[in-house]
Amino acid sequence: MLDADLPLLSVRNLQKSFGATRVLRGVNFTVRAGQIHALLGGNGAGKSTMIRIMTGGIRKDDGEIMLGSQRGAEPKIAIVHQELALVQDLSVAENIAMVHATAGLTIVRAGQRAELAYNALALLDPHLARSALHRKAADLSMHEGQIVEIARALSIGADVLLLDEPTANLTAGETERLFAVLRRLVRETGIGIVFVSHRMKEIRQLCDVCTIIRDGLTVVDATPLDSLTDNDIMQQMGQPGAREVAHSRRRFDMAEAGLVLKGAEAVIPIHKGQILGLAGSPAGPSQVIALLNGTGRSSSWSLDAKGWPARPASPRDAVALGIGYVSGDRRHKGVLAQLPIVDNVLASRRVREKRYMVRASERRECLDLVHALKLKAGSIRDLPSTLSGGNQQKLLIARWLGMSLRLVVFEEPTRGVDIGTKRDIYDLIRRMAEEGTIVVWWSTENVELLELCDEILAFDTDGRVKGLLPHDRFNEDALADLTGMAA
Amino acid sequence: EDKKFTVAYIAPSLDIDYWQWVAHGVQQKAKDLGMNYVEYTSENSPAKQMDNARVAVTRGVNAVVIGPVSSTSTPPLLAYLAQQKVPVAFAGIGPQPGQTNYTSSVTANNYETGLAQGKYTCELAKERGGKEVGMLSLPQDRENAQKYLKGAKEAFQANGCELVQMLETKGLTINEAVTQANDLLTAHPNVKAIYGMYDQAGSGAAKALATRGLTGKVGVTVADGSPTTIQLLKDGAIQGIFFQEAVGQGIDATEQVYKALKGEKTTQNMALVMPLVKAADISSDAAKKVIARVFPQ
Amino acid sequence: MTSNDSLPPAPRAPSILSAYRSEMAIAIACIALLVGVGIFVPAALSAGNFANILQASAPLVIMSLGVLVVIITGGIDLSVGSIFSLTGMVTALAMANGFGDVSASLAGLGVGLVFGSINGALITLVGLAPFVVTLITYAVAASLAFIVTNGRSLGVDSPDYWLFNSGQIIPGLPNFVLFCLLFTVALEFVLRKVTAGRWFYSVGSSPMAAYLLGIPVKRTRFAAYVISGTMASFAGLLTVSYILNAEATAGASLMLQAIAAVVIGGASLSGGSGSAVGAVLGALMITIIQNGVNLIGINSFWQGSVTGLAILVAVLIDRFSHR
Amino acid sequence: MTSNDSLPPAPRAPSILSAYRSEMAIAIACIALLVGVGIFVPAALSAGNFANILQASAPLVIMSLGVLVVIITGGIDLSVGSIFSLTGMVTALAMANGFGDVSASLAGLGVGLVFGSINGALITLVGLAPFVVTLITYAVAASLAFIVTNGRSLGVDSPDYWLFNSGQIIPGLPNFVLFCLLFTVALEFVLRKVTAGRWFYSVGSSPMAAYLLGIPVKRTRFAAYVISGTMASFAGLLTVSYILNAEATAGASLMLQAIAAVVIGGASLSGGSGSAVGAVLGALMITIIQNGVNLIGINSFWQGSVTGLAILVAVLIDRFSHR
Ligand SMILES: Nc1ncnc2c1ncn2[C@@H]1O[C@H](COP(=O)(O)OP(=O)(O)OP(=O)(O)O)[C@@H](O)[C@H]1O
Ligand SMILES: Nc1ncnc2c1ncn2[C@@H]1O[C@H](COP(=O)(O)OP(=O)(O)OP(=O)(O)O)[C@@H](O)[C@H]1O
Ligand SMILES: [Mg+2]
Ligand SMILES: [Mg+2]
Repeated sequence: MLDADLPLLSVRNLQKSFGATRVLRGVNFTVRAGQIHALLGGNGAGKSTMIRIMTGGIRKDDGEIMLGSQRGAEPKIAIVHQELALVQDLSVAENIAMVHATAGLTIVRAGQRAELAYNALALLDPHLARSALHRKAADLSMHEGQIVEIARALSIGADVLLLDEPTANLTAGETERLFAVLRRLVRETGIGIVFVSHRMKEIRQLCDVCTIIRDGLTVVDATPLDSLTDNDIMQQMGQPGAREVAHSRRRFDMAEAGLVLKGAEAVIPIHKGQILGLAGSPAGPSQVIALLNGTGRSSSWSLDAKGWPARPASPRDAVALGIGYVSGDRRHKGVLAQLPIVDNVLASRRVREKRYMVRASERRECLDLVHALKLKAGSIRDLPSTLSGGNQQKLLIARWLGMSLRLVVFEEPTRGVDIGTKRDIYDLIRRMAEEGTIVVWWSTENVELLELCDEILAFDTDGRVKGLLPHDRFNEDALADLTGMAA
Repeated sequence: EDKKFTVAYIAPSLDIDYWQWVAHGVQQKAKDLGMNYVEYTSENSPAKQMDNARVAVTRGVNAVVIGPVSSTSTPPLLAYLAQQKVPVAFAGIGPQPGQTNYTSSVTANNYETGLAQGKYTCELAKERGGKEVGMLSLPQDRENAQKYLKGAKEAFQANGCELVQMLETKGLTINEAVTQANDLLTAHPNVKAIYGMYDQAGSGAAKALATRGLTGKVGVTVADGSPTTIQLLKDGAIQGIFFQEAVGQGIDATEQVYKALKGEKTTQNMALVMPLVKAADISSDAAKKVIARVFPQ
Repeated sequence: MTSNDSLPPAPRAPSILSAYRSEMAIAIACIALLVGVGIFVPAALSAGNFANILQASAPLVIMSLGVLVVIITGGIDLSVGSIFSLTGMVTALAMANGFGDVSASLAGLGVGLVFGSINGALITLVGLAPFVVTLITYAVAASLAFIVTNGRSLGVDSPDYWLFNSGQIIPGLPNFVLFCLLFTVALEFVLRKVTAGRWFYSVGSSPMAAYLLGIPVKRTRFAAYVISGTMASFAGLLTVSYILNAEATAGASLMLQAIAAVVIGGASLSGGSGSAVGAVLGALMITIIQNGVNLIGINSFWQGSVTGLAILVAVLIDRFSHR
Repeated sequence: MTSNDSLPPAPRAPSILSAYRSEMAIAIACIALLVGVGIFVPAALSAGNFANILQASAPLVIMSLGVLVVIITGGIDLSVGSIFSLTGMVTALAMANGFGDVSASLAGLGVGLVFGSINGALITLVGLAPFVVTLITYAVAASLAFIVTNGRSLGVDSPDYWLFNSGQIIPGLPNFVLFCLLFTVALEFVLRKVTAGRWFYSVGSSPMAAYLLGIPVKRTRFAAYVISGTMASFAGLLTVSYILNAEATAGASLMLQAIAAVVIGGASLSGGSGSAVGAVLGALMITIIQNGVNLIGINSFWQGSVTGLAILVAVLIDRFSHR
């Protein structure tokens, strides 16, 4: 079948700088046939940069890239980029078929194209394959887009699959399905897969070996995962190890008046300082989030709280009421891409606190926040595009820290965030709650919800409410059952 | 003379050949008189025109020949040039009525030409058995266009013709004039003569008539004159050209400012008549003399 | 995971009719306009007037098709009007210097090719903004149109050159109509059915994604400007062949009209959308409005307002029919 | 392990000088141009010529500042040239009909306010594309400029009206310079130091993110067009007061110049960047180029080419100094 040890793609002493920032200082990395290889490192370690150098997306400064293949010729490489690479104005079918037609002067056959796309999608999500082929990519939700993108990469028939955080936008069920497909691919065709993720559980579930890069160097090179403990891995990544003492459960004040979420199927009281988790695929939670952040003028949910309208009329209204919002879709709903960090961080404060002028003190304020979050940046005048994904995410959270908020909505705030940072973010969320802010938090990572929330509202894949789990009934299997994401 | 004089020509725009021909006249005459020559363009903007005058003065020119953007745009310009003691002569378009602080104004007599051209256009229509006439006009924001129109309208009325449609151009291109002539003939099939107020209008009308097989069946008169329209006149596609002496205006205006610099006597108002030349006379010596003062040969 | 044998077949693509919905709306608006003018001036609906409209629109149609390609890629081309003018001057000048019809025309087309390539190179290789680059070439080409003949307009003496525009390769169908049809059909085909055509949309819609997908983004954008320049040149040739005369300012008013045509035709200036049929209908609508204004004899001062308001109505209808 | 030794270095607070680096480059280019011309024509460096340049640039400077705001929001305003012209006509017409200097000027400013509001409303409330909307108002305002006086240009008879442009509220400093300084400083201050000023950038950079942050996206964009229109009107007034004459075509060439000035000044047409100081320097550079071309006595036909190439050099320098 295959020569399991054949190196398909390797880099030696790879170096890359952006301006004065030395990102890669001599990385070594080898992908072998028949292997699922975890590529690990904290946010900004240079994983995406390395992957993009390997596929020719950006130029290396120095080092070697070596290609080999079990078929003799150059290996075919397929890549799933960290940021979605879908052509917004084209249909799903076309987006998938696009990578198959490399010569410009070929004629497009619609039937062939649809078939190709259908087959590719059906492998991962038959339902999506039936419903979405002719939808524009712009109309897809983020996780639908992610599935399309993975399907596209799989459909190429590549020798090497580079998956840069493919699961960041997927629900647990979807991730399960993806893993099954990947394992089968490796087993049956002997390709090599590189998998980047910040979720330890997934890594252990899927991967055989791991490489860790840190400070621009390879610190662990293709070592079997079985031989490393979680703590070893985190230490090598330069992340604080898992905390021995779990945070003691803080009690929120049941007497303190909060607000009531009213939906067609449920009425949910929330108390001051409570963390309410939303679990399940996006259909359901997105309705609640839209209500709270002021974009859901026709949401089926409404609010009942003293002094509040049934629905914030706009995001501005929501901010004025004291509702903060952090999205994991940082590119579209988060960063102000061409504004420096300082404006990004302070934009919400200026609106919320009706600051008419940009104050000189804001620089200090921003520096403090950036520092408190250990945000990795050169200067507060830098543009967000020069930050790694995780650091961009911190930027969005920094916006709402230390403000008097009544409620914060988190929409997958740890999407693409490394383990250390994730812990920081959990701490930040806890602290916000402790200060009396209500936290509503949607995550597709059930483990995360179970660790942090006081109550979890579960939705099924069609967006219906399946029940409210109180803290004393927290249990991974129960939640998986409720959300219809049982493995 | 130890020092050579410099004359500046300030054109209103480069849209039409006409101003380039005036420029040619100024340049020619300047050379004959031993003067240096520079030119500026105002792009139809009075502010740019003023800036040009100031730059000219900065550069040390001794005299200005100008085709102003409009007559009304001239008072501050004249005040400035008078203050700088720079003699100024107008060519093509004159100063605002009431102004006196300029050396000379050499223009065509547009109103008289309008009268004459209207009369001749009407004659052409009647010869062809009708009384409806159409007009392809310069933009009516121009003084000269308004005067042409006034004269033409009076002539039409006096001679029993009816102006059924007037279309103004924006681009002053033949292509645009062809389209307009086509539209005019479609809307008013009984039009028997077309009054073209600028050179391209005549060419455009002739072209539209040719494609409809109406050459000669609908009369065309045109003001200005150019090699193109002269050829059309010879071919019988146009029946008469009212020549505007672009080169001549440049020559005369330059001569006037030169005289002013020399302290000689000048003529303040020179309104040149626009002579009509018909197909039969185009090769005559008289016509050749006229044409020599119209465009550079 | 088991095999997918039991799954129903892939759904069918949307029908052609629904794909051309917004083009149909423009076509209907054009007809409504014509009929509206016809109420005042019956001659508007005569065969002769249709011929007028087609002849008047031909250069704009062809120029708009080129501009469309650029706009689909998310760019803009302000230089087309100047290229149009310069092409005419160069062609007429070449003829005046003894070149034959064909070689002079090729020289003229060269103008579009060269300026299109300059635009493309500055935009893709140097990375300057399309608006800036084509603003510069607009100024340079316009100025060259004066320089080449020292500002003089030139007649074309070649007796057969009119055949290029008005001759009939296919009997009964004047060439200018044939060219418009050919270009429209060819471009529509390329844009819909050829991979490279889809690249124009990809690049305009999501340049970063297109790049990551391995689409030759630079080459695609470069090609768009070359196409646009060359089409503008072709439009210039067509006009010279019609008028048998070249003027330095001939194309000055065409640039904004071409962009307006493309936009009326449903393309978005942010790129990624638009169709050849739409752009052609947009060009026709602009011509029909001008024709109507002339026929009714509306004072030309009002033309800008009327054209502007008609465009407004067109885009408003488009806007609300899409809601 | 302690987490503190892995703390990243604290980000630096930037210096003002580095914030104005690209503006400095343009300023140096302007000086280089002036000196270059001065080598051929020493008078270029005379006080009189500096006065010429300032006077010639004043309307463009003010118009560019308005256009800058729109461009920062990611929009475009093609109507400013027409608004400039129409303002002049309305003001002169009002004076001719017995209005006083002040009330006539206010009527003129009203043009910009009204057209700016129309632009803003169609763009934000109806959701049409800025290019299309302002193309329409460009056409309509240009046409109205002819209509209001039936195409006639109008002189201003009021003997004191020149004071508005050339009088000296501050002795020794002509008003037009004062206005330019005031507007520049005020806008730079608003854009950098006022929250609403930062909103222009936010909206231009990422409209969706700005919306979700509670920034009043529509109001901000609306305001940008009103500012742009009103500044264009103010520029028109300044010119009328200078020339004491109003012309329907007065502003025709200004629109592209203003956009070019903003772009030379470092703003990106995709929004989110640009500074008032940059735009002003861009406007000055364009004026200096034109002034130099005239002083050296370059043939008018060549002016477009020279200006175009000078802009090209400016943007190329900017491009490569940023690499
Ligand atoms: N275009 C760029 N300009 C400047 N710096 C950049 C650029 N792209 C990446 N960087 C920097 O390079 C470093 C590595 O980024 P990269 O995206 O490769 O990290 P990563 O390991 O993929 O992180 P994450 O887990 O957050 O995705 C980061 O510090 C980032 O700020
Ligand atoms: N539900 C929504 N989801 C995403 N984007 C939206 C939504 N509603 C509006 N927008 C976008 O955000 C922009 C701003 O909308 P909004 O109505 O809040 O403006 P505003 O500035 O608050 O208006 P005003 O100042 O008049 O209150 C709109 O132009 C639209 O593009
Ligand atoms: Mg990454
Ligand atoms: Mg609102």
